[in-house]
Amino acid sequence: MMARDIIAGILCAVGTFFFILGTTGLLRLPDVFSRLHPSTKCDTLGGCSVLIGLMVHSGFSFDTLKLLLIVAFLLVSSATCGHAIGRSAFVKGIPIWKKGLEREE
Amino acid sequence: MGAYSHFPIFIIAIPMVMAVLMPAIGYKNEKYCPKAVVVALLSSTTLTGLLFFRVKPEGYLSYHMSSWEPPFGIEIRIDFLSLFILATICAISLLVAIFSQKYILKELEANKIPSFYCLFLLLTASMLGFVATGDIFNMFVFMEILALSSYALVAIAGNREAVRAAFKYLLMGAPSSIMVLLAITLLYSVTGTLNMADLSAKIADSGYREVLFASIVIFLIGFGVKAALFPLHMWLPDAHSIAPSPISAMLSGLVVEVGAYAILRILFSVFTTSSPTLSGTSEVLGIISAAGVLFGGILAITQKDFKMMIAYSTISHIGYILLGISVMNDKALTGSVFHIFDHGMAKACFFLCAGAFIYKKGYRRIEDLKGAARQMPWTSFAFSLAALSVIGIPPTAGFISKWYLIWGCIAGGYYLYAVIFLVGSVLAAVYCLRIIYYIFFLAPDEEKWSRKVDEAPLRILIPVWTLSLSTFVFGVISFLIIPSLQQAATFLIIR
Amino acid sequence: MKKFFSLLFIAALAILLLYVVSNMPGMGEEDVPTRQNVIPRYLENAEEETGTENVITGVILNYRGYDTMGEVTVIFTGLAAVIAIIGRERRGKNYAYTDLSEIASSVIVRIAIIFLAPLILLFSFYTILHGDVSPGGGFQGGAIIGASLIIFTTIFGLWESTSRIPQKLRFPLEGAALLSFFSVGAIGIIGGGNFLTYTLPRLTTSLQPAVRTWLTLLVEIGIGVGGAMVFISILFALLREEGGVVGY
Amino acid sequence: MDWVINLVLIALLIATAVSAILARDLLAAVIIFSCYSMIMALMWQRLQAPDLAFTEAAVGAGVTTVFFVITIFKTRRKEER
Repeated sequence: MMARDIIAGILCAVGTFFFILGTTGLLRLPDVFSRLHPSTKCDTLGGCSVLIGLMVHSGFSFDTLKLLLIVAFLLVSSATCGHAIGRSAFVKGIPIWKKGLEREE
Repeated sequence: MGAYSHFPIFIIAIPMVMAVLMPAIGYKNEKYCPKAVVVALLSSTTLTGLLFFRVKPEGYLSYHMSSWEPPFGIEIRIDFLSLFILATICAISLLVAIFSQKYILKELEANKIPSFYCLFLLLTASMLGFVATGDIFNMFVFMEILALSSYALVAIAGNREAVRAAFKYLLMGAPSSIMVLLAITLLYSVTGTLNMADLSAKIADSGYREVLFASIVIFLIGFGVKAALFPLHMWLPDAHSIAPSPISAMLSGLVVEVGAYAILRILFSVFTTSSPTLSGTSEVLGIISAAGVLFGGILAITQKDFKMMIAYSTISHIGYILLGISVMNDKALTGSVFHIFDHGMAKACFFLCAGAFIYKKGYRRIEDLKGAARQMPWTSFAFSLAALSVIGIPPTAGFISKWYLIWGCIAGGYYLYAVIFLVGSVLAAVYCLRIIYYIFFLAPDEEKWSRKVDEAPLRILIPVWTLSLSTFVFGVISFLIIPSLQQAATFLIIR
Repeated sequence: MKKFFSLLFIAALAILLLYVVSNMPGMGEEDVPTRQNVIPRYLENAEEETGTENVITGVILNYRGYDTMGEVTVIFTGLAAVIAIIGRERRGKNYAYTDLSEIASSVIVRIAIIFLAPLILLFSFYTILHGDVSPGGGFQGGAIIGASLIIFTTIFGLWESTSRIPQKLRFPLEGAALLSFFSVGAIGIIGGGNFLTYTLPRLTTSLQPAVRTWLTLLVEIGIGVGGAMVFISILFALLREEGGVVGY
Repeated sequence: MDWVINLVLIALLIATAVSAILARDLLAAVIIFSCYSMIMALMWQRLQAPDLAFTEAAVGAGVTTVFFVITIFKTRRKEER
């Protein structure tokens, strides 16, 4: 019982940590492409960790299956969204940041 | 019994079903649309007329939706006053539908006609549902349909001004809907019920005075916008003058009145007259609507646009109705309800006359109407007959309602209000007689109006004449209606 | 001046509401008025009287079904308003449409949508059909169907969607919600009750629960399909554009 | 603990509402408004109204946002001063 709670807690903490990282990156990085980089990846990873933590916490039940489905959807949709945003930004010709250029606000 | 007991829902459901079917009916040929509308409204009107045999002035007809008894389910509750207004709505919208059959081809493209009639039927059905219902949340739901369809109908021409006017209407109307919802929430939070009859019983012994007070203030603001109560009327002139004429007739003749009717219901059915929360609010309502009478009348005199003038006159007359409600005795209430009826007819007739002029010539400015009577005598005569009712000259219906309103004011001790009614009538006389003077007595411009009679088609003239004649006829036979109305009003007040 | 008055009005309203809130019955307490009148009956008897495990669905569709009919009409009126003002989409060379998807050519997105859209649809059907047992129901499911069709349209373009769901099909389906209410209402009247009665008095007692379930289901499906079609028709009408494509 | 979460949600709700009104870029306002709907859905869930939360998430955050975005595409993005 205790071990399960501890594992779940650790996973959730890891997930939250990645969320914080992703958000910091979103705020601090200079252009669209580099901002996409932390936001999609960290959110996917953080979300998955939190959900897996919850799966561990809930034990083996119907809820676990639902959480598993959410993980699957998160993996697909988050990656696709990142791709779509990046691609459309590229197609639109939004400039890519290089060293020395001002940060766009 | 049998089918008779289901009439209340049929009255509302028939126009609604027809509205849903309207795109399909108009898919092959738009010509079928107006005929279907007329059939639906005719059947609603007939059923409403038949209900007069069932509803006694002191009683009411209750129809339980889904067979649940009232506080748990929704109740349709038709008493004599609401039946009277239901009949007004049915009759006027039927006439407007007949009018628009020919007219609307002039103002709208062919592919918009099915949606026009769909919205028209939804507007009518929602007004019927709004008036008939005995459940306060249900009232809100129907008010939303009413509001949405009237925004769309104002904007339906699709040009810049129309969309602008509709947007103004929307900006005023949406917050007012929210306010009504908020007020309903407040009432629900202190009573735990939504049925009006149940509410009034629960309010009587409720300890939450502050909440009740706030809810009635918010109700008055919310429905005040819908009824174009004086400081909240800003949307009305634009919306009513820019909409297509049949819609102006509906908005000015019915929709605004239905807002006033809602205030009546809130004050008399939900908060009963004996309720201490009401004491201050009705005085404030009286002062505001008295200001509205004068303001609307004065601005109507200064207008250059014909339809704009009629719209301002509506503000003035809404002031009459609400002033009569705020006096809170049976005479004034009878006058108010009868004024809803005769003002609805007269105002619809005004706008339809304006529509007939627009149909024939496209003129909207008052100056352009100089000498119109030479070419369109029938329309002009109909207009002047309705104008007599708006001014309140005996024996028209307008006189009867004003008579009762003034009587009620004097009986209640509000002598100032009686004076304001008289001043309002003088103002009405000024703005109506000005138009009549222009139409009949000024020589026409040769290139604008021919001297030969060239009238609008019969489908336009028949509704116009029916409306203007009935303002006269119902004035003459008012002794048949008024006693029952007064009984119903007394019943509503004493309860 | 105008700004001053509107601020004054809003401030007055805010003060009034704050004053009211301090005097309102407390939230969630035992003896508040909202817990005394209609709510106890709903909570205790809904399952038995309406045949739906989810009390919300019982209240929405059965006790206050007429209100829901009104809500459905509001949605339908919204569609009618949009169609009246901007018109339906039309096919033809002269009609362009606003293309939202410059990324439409991306294979990854297409594959992902092809994978996801059916699952979303499946979920929405589950939501509609399971409304009487679990949270959800016609409105929610309809909104989700609408959302999945919107995703499909943004990726594959307007013509692809309109050829899947042509106008002729949408005409009856847009009104499906209201029509299902009316048909259930008519069945209620024929069955000896009032409008929208689900438990028909004319039937034998043993048949009543089954008929009630089927009628509830009919209304749920009607609301779902009608809502979805209204959303998708509004989307198509919005995307339609006479003349060239206007971007920002 | 409950009241902390409620307080945070209400604060976020007010913050998003105000910033959606103040945003000059209409697209940004729409996105913020969609966030507002999502927070509202969370609040409904906390008030034990899952049906409502469901509707709010699907309609408020999903469908209406798309409609708003299309409308902005077809008109102008910046608010006129």
